[in-house]
Amino acid sequence: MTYFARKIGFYLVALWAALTLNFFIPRMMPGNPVDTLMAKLQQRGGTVDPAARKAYELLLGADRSESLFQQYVSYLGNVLRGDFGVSVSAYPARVSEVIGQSLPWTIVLVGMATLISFALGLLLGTVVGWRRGSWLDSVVPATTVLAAVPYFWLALVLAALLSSTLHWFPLLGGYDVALQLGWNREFISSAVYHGTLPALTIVISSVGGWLLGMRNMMVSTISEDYMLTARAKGLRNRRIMVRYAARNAALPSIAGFATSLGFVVSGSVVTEQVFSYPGVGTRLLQAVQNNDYALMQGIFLVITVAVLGANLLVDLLYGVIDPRTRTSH
Amino acid sequence: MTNDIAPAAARPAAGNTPPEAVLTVRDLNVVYRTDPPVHAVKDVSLTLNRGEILGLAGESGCGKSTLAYAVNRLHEWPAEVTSGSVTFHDRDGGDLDLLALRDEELRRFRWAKLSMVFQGAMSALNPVISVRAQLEDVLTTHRPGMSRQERRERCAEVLRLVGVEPRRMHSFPHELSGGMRQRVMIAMALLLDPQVMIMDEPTTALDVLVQRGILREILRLRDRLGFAVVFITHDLPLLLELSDRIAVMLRGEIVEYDTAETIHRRPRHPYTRTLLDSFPSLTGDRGAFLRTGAAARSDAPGEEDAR
Amino acid sequence: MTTLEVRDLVKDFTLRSGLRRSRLRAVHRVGFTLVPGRTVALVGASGSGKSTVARMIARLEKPTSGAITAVDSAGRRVEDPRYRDHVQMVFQDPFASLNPFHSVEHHIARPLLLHGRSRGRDETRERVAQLLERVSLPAAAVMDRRPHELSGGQRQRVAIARALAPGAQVVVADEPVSMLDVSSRLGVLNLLARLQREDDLAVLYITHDLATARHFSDDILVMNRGRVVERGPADDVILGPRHPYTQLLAAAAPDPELRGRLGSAEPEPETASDRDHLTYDHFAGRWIDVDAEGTDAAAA
Amino acid sequence: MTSVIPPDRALEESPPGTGDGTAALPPTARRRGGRRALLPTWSPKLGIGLGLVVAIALFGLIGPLFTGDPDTIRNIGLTPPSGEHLLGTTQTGQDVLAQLVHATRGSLQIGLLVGVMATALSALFGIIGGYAGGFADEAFSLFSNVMLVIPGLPLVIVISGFVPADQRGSWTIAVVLAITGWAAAARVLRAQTLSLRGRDYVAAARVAGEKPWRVICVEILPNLLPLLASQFVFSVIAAILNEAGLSFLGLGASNSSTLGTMLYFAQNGFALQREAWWWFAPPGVVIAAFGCGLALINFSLDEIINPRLREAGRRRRAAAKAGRDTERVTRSTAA
Repeated sequence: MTYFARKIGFYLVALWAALTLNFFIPRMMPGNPVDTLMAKLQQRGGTVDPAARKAYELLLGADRSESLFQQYVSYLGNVLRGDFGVSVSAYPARVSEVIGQSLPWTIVLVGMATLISFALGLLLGTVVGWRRGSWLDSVVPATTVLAAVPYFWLALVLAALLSSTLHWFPLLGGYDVALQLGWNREFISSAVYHGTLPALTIVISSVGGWLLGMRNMMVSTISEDYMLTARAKGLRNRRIMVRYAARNAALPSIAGFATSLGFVVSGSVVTEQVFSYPGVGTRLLQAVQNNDYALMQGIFLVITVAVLGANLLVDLLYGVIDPRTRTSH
Repeated sequence: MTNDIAPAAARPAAGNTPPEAVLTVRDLNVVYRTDPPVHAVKDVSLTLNRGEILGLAGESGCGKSTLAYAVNRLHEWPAEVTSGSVTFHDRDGGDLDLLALRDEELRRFRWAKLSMVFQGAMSALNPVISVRAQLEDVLTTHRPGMSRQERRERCAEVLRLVGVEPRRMHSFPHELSGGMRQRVMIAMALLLDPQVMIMDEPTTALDVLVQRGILREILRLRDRLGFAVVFITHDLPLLLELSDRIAVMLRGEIVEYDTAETIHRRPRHPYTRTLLDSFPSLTGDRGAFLRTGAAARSDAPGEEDAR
Repeated sequence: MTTLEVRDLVKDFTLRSGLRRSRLRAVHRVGFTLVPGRTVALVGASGSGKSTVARMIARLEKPTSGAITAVDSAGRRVEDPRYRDHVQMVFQDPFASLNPFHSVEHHIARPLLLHGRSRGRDETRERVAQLLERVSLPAAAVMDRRPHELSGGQRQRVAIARALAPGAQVVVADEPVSMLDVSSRLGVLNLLARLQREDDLAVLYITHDLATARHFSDDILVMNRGRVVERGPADDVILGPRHPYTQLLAAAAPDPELRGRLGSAEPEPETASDRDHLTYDHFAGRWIDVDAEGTDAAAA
Repeated sequence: MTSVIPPDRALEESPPGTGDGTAALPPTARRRGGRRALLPTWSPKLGIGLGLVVAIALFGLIGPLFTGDPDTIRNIGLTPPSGEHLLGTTQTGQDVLAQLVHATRGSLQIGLLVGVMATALSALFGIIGGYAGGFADEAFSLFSNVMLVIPGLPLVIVISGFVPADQRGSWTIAVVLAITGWAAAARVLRAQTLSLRGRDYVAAARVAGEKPWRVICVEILPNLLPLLASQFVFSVIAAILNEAGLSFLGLGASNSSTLGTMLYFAQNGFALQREAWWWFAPPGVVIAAFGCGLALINFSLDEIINPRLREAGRRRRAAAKAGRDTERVTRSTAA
């Protein structure tokens, strides 16, 4: 089980690195964010009591009374308690509340879209790779166009086509604002309806990468000796394709999930913005535009933790499906 | 040579009963449709008798593997059988024209009548599914009527036959040693009680001692179960000791085809002699390969092609 | 006269499994000497540690303990910067030991230049051509080719020329013919033997094949699981093996003369033996326990 | 492959250096290798890819010489394409074509800049770590893996958010994009370097007495070239896409105009709602075409790196050729 221990250890290190990065970025940047922040806060009618100022100084590194190390320790303490401070753009809400409201939207949207595109990509890649040398090979270069299209531009085009012109889908938002938030059928179907277009954008843009990777691995796998054994054994084609070729060819795609997930998450941040989707991507942008540094940092951390978590899950899954990871030599 | 353990019928050279063919290859031609085309197998005719071990000797690229794969139609594009016939004579009577079988018939034929053992058992076994799953695969496909319990028992039985503990079936290939993997491969080949087994360099990658153990196993199983073996290797001395008859291949053609005894004592084709001379005898005299004196000048290249 | 002395060579590999570490002893107290004009064969199965010995002598691995001392013709110890002039290696797989990117000339010219054996473009080309002729390759036709354009045997000849380029006195040949086609093996072995005679080289021939070891070397050391289990003149070791492991190896070599023994009641060999840790030394004519006596006792 | 030379000559007496060996040489250039193997084989894919990339590069390079000032404001807002304005005008009457030409140049510049920097970083961490092994490798590898799992664009957004707009220059953006974009390539390069380091020819170079830097530069690096090229192409695509995303969000370099900033203005000028497709469509088409061209080039590079993919391509061409003589019973591929 050392594989699992190693993986968990790695993600702890990565988490620590992200936290540390988050701590040092505002301290290394030019300008005085605290003053900008305070000015913003006063505009919003917030009271600038010394305690609030102190908290921001701690977060952004303008506090000179404490040593860097002391600041670092208190910062870690705050983060571990889930305390990211007060949001300026959504004053007087706390950052954790703001994130709490928008995170589920993103997780469901990006999670579903990624799963769909991953499954679709592997499936299509399996078929295209299995029939290598047929006309399907000419489909492969076409998928690169999809991968090369910027997410947000595809979102714009889809919106122009399917919303503005054809009126199939709503242009903006995550649900019908006339509805009450809640777990009822009406609300959920509205959310699905609103989420289709952003999800479609993510799926279209990312499916090509999965397809191509899977197809190339299928082609490599097909010339392996165990494929010859499988054919000599008189197994049915479908069984050979699934249990022998695809089973092995999918492994690198799963191992490379981390790389691809980063791209998808990056893309979805911008996509959310195009559709004014009520997720963390849109929130992040609002935070940047309003100099809401606390919210910015909070969202960055939450996105990072979510990505790390997803990768950890995938890595653990990989450990289960590839027996070779279980015995280290 | 004499062999008092093998049943007489299984050893054509030993018994009085006329040998009965199990596989006949007639004028087989295989061409690689590359540019320029390569004629990999040229007008090859062979007869494999029931229960015999036929050695196929030759260097890399001589077409011996191509020939073996074409028999079972395992060759893939750009290899193509251009002419000739391969006929399988079933134990229960009835001949099968292997080159004319439709895809589904061919699939049913494979492994049930003719199974194979490949060189790199490391790569010939699927690395991510267990040995048991790979053994049972064969049974679920070819014997759909078998119950789970029966399948499990049959797998354990063949593993015991090749001297592998049945509990090893839960292992994955990378957890087994090279010799063990090759034994598993042979066990797998035995599952459906085939009449012919084609072995493509089954012991080449193994250490001498492990190789010896496996060869002994193959002979023992052949004597007991009576299948015929096509044994492919570049190691002629090994074939001389192991097989009943030997075909020597050079550039796609069979240049000599005779009993092991004759090839050992009276090789006719110069290439056969070259091959024989290439293997110094362990205990015999230093022959053409003397490293001192005049013969040592024989180091000039006059060699083979790149592999 | 000795040209390379190996004493008490030990190599441990550290295996890491998570945070646990374990040691694997690949080579255990191996010692021998190489003499100009003579070939010593190191015979064993894969994993016996024979290749590790070769790689340590070629300084590709650091010994855990023990000493490898090179001595030049005047009897002086060869110190570090010149060690590689003195000791060279031929690798097992000629398809892997030549860089596909570079020409044949590059492979031989580099060691010539590195070891100050030639200067300038023309002289180097001249020397490369000479070396290629020495390994019986047509220099003009081969020089500008790339490795993939040559056959296995030809590639191995280039590799041998490369090993000769620095003017080495000791050549370690690690399974030099096991990856070659059968019919080109003897040619390459005979070439090595001729070069050895001409240059009075000391050769360490690493192989798993008892027959070529017998015919191409003067002395044989048999290794099993990191230990030398038997040593002596080639014919003594092969024709009169004393250690059970050597006996097993000799019995396992295919021999057409013994046709029929395979299927018959040939007994299953037992691999474990109470003499596993002992070395039978044909020079001394007795069993030696290197753990108790050290390798000096064995090096007759 | 069949033998070219009768092997029965192996034992024949033949004095060294006679012309005998010449005949033993197989015909040249039967298989590709050496330097030629580093060049992609010509294929329609490669042709189209190179064509797209060259065309767009020329468009951005010499285009500005033929178009007017992209910032000229006219009182003909949002006119559709016409003879005078080939791609119409923006909300403020600026010529879209002129803007597109300048923006293409900006995007290419930043893509190239980031591509070079990211590839250099990945080579540094991947190749040197992979060759050195031991602690350096462990540390470099851990570092690149951590950089890999931290999502890039959110990090860039946060960094951009902290830098005041007037201090966000092209270089700042390029450096930030390079720092967040090298890790994946480093991982690939490290794996390949590890594999090359274990090759016998590297060991042989060490035995010959080559210095480590020379082993890396002369023995290992040339064999990594196709991979490096492919990683470079990838990072250029990624950089152009990410920069466009950043500019689209209004977080790009303040002093530059790129395809992303064009889209930013189009979005803020409600080009979508006003159905001014000529404004928001062309920048995306240029990005997509350029990325597609680079990806097609990468296909050819992939075939060098992984010869099995090349086989698949050859198989298809050959199959098409063989299809003509159908009277032969093709008994192959039972599968």
